[in-house]
Amino acid sequence: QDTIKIGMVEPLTGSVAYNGKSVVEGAKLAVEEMNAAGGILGKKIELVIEDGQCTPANSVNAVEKLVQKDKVAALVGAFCSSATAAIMPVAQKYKIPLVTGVSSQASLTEQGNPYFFRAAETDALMAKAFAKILANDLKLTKVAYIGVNDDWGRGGVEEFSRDLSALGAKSVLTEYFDHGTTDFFTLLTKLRAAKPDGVFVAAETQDGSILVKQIREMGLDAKVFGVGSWATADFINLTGSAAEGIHAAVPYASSMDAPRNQTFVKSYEAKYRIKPGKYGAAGYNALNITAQAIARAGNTDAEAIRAALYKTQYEAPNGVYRFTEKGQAYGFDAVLVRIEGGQPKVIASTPVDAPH
Amino acid sequence: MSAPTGQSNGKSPLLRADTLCMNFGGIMAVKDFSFHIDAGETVGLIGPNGAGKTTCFNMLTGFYSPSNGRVLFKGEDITNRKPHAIARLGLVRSFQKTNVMKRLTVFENVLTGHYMAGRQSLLSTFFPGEKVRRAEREARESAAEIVETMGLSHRMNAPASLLSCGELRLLEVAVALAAKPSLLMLDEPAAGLNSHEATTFGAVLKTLVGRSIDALLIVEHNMELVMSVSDRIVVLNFGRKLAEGKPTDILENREVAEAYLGKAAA
Amino acid sequence: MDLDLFLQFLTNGVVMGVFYALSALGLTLIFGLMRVVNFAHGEFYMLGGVTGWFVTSYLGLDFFSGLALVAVAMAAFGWLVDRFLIERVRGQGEEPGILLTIGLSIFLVNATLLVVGPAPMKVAGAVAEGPLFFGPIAVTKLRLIAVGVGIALIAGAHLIIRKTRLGAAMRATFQDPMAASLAGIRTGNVYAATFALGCTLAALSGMLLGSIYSAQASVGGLISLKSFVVVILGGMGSFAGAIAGGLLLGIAEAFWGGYVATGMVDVVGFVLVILILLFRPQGLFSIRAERA
Amino acid sequence: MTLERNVLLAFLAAAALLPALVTDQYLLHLGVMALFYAILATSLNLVVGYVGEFSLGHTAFLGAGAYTAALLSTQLGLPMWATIPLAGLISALFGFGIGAITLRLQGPYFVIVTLSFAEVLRIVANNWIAVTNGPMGLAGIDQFGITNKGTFFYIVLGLTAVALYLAFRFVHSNTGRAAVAVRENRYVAQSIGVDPFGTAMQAFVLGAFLAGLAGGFYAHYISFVGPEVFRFPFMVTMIIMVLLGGKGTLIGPIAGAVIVTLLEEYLREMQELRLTLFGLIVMAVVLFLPNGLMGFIAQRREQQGAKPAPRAATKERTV
Amino acid sequence: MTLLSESPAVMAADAPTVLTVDGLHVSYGSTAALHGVSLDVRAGETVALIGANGAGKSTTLRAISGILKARSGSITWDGKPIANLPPDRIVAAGIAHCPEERHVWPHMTVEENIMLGAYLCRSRSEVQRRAGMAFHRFPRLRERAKQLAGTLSGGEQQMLAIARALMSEPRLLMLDEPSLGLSPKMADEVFDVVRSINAHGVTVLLVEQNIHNALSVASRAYVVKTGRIAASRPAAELRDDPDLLRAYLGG
Ligand SMILES: Nc1ncnc2c1ncn2[C@@H]1O[C@H](COP(=O)(O)OP(=O)(O)OP(=O)(O)O)[C@@H](O)[C@H]1O
Ligand SMILES: Nc1ncnc2c1ncn2[C@@H]1O[C@H](COP(=O)(O)OP(=O)(O)OP(=O)(O)O)[C@@H](O)[C@H]1O
Ligand SMILES: CC(C)C[C@H](N)C(=O)O
Ligand SMILES: [Mg+2]
Ligand SMILES: [Mg+2]
Repeated sequence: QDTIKIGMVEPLTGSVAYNGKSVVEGAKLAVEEMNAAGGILGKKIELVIEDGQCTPANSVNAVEKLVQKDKVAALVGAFCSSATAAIMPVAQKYKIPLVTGVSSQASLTEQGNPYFFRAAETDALMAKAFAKILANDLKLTKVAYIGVNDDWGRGGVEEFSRDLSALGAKSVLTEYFDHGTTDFFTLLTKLRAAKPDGVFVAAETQDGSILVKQIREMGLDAKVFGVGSWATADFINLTGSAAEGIHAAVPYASSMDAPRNQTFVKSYEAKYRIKPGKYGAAGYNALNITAQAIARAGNTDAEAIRAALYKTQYEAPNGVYRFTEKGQAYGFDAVLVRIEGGQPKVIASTPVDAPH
Repeated sequence: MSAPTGQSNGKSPLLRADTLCMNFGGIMAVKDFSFHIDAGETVGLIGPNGAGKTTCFNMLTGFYSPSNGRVLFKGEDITNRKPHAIARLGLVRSFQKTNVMKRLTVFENVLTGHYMAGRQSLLSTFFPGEKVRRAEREARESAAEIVETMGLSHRMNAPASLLSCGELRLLEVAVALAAKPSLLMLDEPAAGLNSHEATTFGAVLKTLVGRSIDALLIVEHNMELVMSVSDRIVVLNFGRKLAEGKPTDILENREVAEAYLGKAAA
Repeated sequence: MDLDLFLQFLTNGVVMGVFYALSALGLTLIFGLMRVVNFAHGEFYMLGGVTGWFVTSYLGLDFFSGLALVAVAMAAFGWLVDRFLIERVRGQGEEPGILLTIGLSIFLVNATLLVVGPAPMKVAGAVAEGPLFFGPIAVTKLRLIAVGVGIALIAGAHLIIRKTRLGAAMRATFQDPMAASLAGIRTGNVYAATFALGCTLAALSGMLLGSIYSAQASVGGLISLKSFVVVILGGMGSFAGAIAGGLLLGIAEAFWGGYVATGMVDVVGFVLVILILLFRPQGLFSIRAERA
Repeated sequence: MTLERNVLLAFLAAAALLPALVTDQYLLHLGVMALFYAILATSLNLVVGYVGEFSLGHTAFLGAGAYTAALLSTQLGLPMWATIPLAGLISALFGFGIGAITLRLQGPYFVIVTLSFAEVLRIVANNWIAVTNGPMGLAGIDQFGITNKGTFFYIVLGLTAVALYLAFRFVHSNTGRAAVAVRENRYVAQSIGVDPFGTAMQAFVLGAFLAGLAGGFYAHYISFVGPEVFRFPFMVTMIIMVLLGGKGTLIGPIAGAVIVTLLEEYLREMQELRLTLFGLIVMAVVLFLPNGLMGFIAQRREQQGAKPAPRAATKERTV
Repeated sequence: MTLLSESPAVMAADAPTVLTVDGLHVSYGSTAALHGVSLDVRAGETVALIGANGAGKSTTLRAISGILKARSGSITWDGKPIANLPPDRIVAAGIAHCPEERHVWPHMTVEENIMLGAYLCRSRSEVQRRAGMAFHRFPRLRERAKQLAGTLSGGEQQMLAIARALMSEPRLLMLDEPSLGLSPKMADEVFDVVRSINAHGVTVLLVEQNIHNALSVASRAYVVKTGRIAASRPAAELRDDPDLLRAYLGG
């Protein structure tokens, strides 16, 4: 074997393909950079990407193929927590390290799967990092919570409402909507009646941009903040003027001012003619973490890679990643951005602490 | 043998319909129509187009529920019963517009007709015992025999979709016979047969009553056929009974001639 | 106060109802009348949005010229699909058509993904965005225009079917193609024209609604699902029924979402379908002309 | 009939040899998935091919079975030999309930109402968090330490054998013939004493039972169950398998399941073009084999002078 | 007899041939139904096709009206080849075909069915005139003008199918078993209608199982046997010779 193969399972078709594609772009960039620098263990890295469509069965199929046919040394993926939950036992059975850069459901790292690593924030970590800043800076007293009806959206709403309530911001409305919903007027009518001064939204670009736009179309002027890949050109373009002044808590924004980030943004933009967003960075980071662990392990033996992963000290565009013994990443920075003049402006930055 | 009027003598008739009415959004297709059929009889039901004959068939066999009136079969009130429940009592019909299972072969059509004889429990569907197998064998033998009787043996394994109109009419009768009815009701079975074929068909029909079936009710516009097979004829006009009697009497009835027979009788 | 809320819900419901009716319009023709269970309906809608995005942002056309161009292009597309695909399985029962349109929809989504990528796309609107108030009721200009165009399209399609020779030829052809051709109707053209019209209407609604929401390669599935519900609610083949079905669905969802829970609004349509067909097995507005 | 039985037996026998011949776990995994889909396709075929109505809601039974097994396993800790049959039974109950409403309907109405039931169940599974854990799904379903695909393969092969036996018996019974009669011509069926509703119900419940078994197996094999088991993509896969293989035959759906499973996997070679090509292939199949693989084979046999195959019946009107 | 000898059908004996079918082969899928049918019809004539069940009579009509493709052979109408033209062109050329099994449009009203029969006629008033005529010929249909055709009785549907075929005011009318399902009286009336339009110069090609009726309106008859023409005889000859007829139809 003259390459080291890393397998990647992401949704490339279906309704989350948009985000999955960003992860893949980030990952490809990482591999390109590493290979340009000579690869690892003297070999080139080969990224084998499979479409898992964010469904458990398809993701399992993809992993079986990657492990058995391509004989990958490590796995990265899958995007949706449900798909990741389904491939975790497969990774464990074949003893292949699995790193996710996205899946945020808290319980994943609680299953005691020694081969699983999460190089991503969880909702709880984000909430803990920003609740205070939000409550104080935006002077929130009455908050409405809207989340996409999946594990991630529910998690975001629950964690933020718990932490904000503890800080004295009353929660006046909690609603979930299904991914793919296009019309929020009815939901927003209820929201208007609840008279909040802040609206928390957990939604990705596709749902979130429409939702934020319609908040303004309903003539609401409550402060909008939330989680999701909002600090991107796509989101701002789709949302239009309604994006002005909204806040997003993200683990990554292209406008973070660390020098490492500036080089990352530059090469990303050169390659894809667009600035990286949360998911582009997630793919980039997950791949670097995995490849560096293999390099440190000195061979492609699973146990060695696993041991090396625990010793991760990866210098990402957004801070430094380390793992707890449950495989949860911490130490990297997360930022709060405000959209101003069509640009995401970082207004607060804080390293994510290890959970207790 | 049977009285010419609606009254049967002594024992109760096989089928009795009392004051049947059928109303389609204001149009009375059948009105206060009463008649009966005794065992051993062949009754012809005739009348102008749209007189209500097919509607009558549909009410007797549960495909329509009458707006008024009731139907007794073997002494049981079957008004408003489901079609299949009525069929299970032994009243089986054919349709005016040819209705067969086009994609099955002639043999399969007739074999399927034996459904009632082979009804089985769920358990014996999945774990068939000797009894089920015997029933199956018997059904197959009987099916072949019926195909033979109707003169379709040369088409035994041809899909029904390949049959010509006339053969389809015969097949329909064969399927109905396979259900072993006691009263068979045929709606224009000879439509589409030419004069010679109709004659042959009439001869077959005559052999059935008393042997395979107890009684026959036939709707037909082919006068030669009806006159030759029927013991008694009932004439419907505008949904009401216009006349009833022996074939010869009907032929001579002036009202019937005017409403139905036209020049043929004149 | 409560009345304000009620009025806003009602307005939302009516607007959504028109949108539902509009996006189901194409399916009313192809599925309701032509009886092709068209699984690619949502993809036709999606193509409308995507081509709408293309003509407004790449060719720089204004909204209405763009709409016209999309209409022409999608009519041609629909005509070709009928002539080269649907035509071949006509008269073979509904299953080949189901499989064919499933294949077509898989192809269209993924080919679109390849060409324009998975990102949501912005279709330039007919007018500037921004709220519009009627007393306590908020709508937007864009929505009002869309409702207006929607009603015009619905009325136009209705007139074509009810009042023109083409309409009569359509009904005759779908009820008995052999008899229709014996009356001198060119059934091949009628099928293709209906399919093209259905495809165009789907695409127009896709572009119109894409300018309010956004266009994306993956929206088709959801649109198909809702549109099937709308067509069935009203009753197959009943044009007015499908419109009523759309309004019913929109309003029911608005009130359910407003007074019960937004989380499960999608359940409303399906529960309505189940309940209505439980009591009226032929849908709300259709009648039977079949007898034993 | 005997030919059909022999082909099916030969298929099962050949499948039984697979784990002995192949050790590649990936191939065995594909084998497991193919058999899993074969059960599903067989069960859907009972409805589509023998009731003659097109169900788009068959995932209701797959999902009901999967959730049943998942809950019984995670909540009560029942072993697999208990959860899978129970999954079948609970699904059969769902089949009975849903059939009671949907089987009154025909044609497009049946199509959409069955779909509605599956969607309602999905939405319930997505929101009834206390029981189903909502969108988070039920993870970590017990696999009883089975790490060898071969073992799973034999389990699913056993289930396939059961499914084929039951389907075969049903199809070739008097009741099965009655179901065909209802499919071919409702009026004739009724007039020879067939209760269309009751007969369709038997096929429907049997289909639900088999789909439930498949769902129960799925829960343990994938070890994760979420609301997506009710989703439309599963349905699409099943439909393609049944129609591509040829509905109304027992061999067709099995062939369809094997072909589609392998095709989807081997198209991975085509990278981004994968599903685009898949769509094109599906269309091509319809255009060139409109009656599926089995229809095509029957046609060839007819041309070679064997027993003539039934031609595609044109839609009939009964007046 | 005198009445008949004066009918245009007989006078047409030396009129020009308008329809020629020559060596027509037709098959359904892989099964052949016609093996070289040849016949001709002169202007103003009434010609009957008779024969046993499944002989190929309906198939012949279907091929002429363009519903079925001819595998080989020619069909000439007015001196122009029309084989394999689409049905709409053939209707436009003046040939109407009232098919077997009625084929009315079930979800349209009786009136709509009738109006659509004149689909190719663009003049509204002309369509009205023809519809008036149809209702005049079949008063039963006028009574049921607003009823959905699918709910009519069998005989009523048959009348509707005939009335609809007449709406295109063809020069050649092809009727496939027009008396099927009609009461004897109604059948007589239909044949009177056939005679009267024939008297107005319309050529008629008739398939009919009721041999007596068929031979009473036709001047000539072709006997079709297993996809071939077995004989061509003047109608009177067949009518007067039951044995000959039985020989043709018996098998
Ligand atoms: N569903 C319906 N709606 C309205 N009218 C109907 C319906 N069904 C039947 N009719 C009318 O009822 C009358 C009786 O019809 P039916 O079919 O019983 O006549 P029939 O005696 O069988 O005539 P034929 O000899 O022509 O078959 C007809 O005039 C028909 O138009
Ligand atoms: N749709 C069809 N598919 C296959 N074969 C057919 C079809 N229609 C007719 N045939 C076959 O073609 C042959 C000629 O049929 P055709 O209908 O022309 O006979 P016909 O003389 O009109 O008989 P009938 O008096 O029964 O109407 C028959 O053998 C018949 O089996
Ligand atoms: C946006 C989501 C669909 C992905 C999410 N982070 C998850 O864990 O599932
Ligand atoms: Mg009748
Ligand atoms: Mg014929």
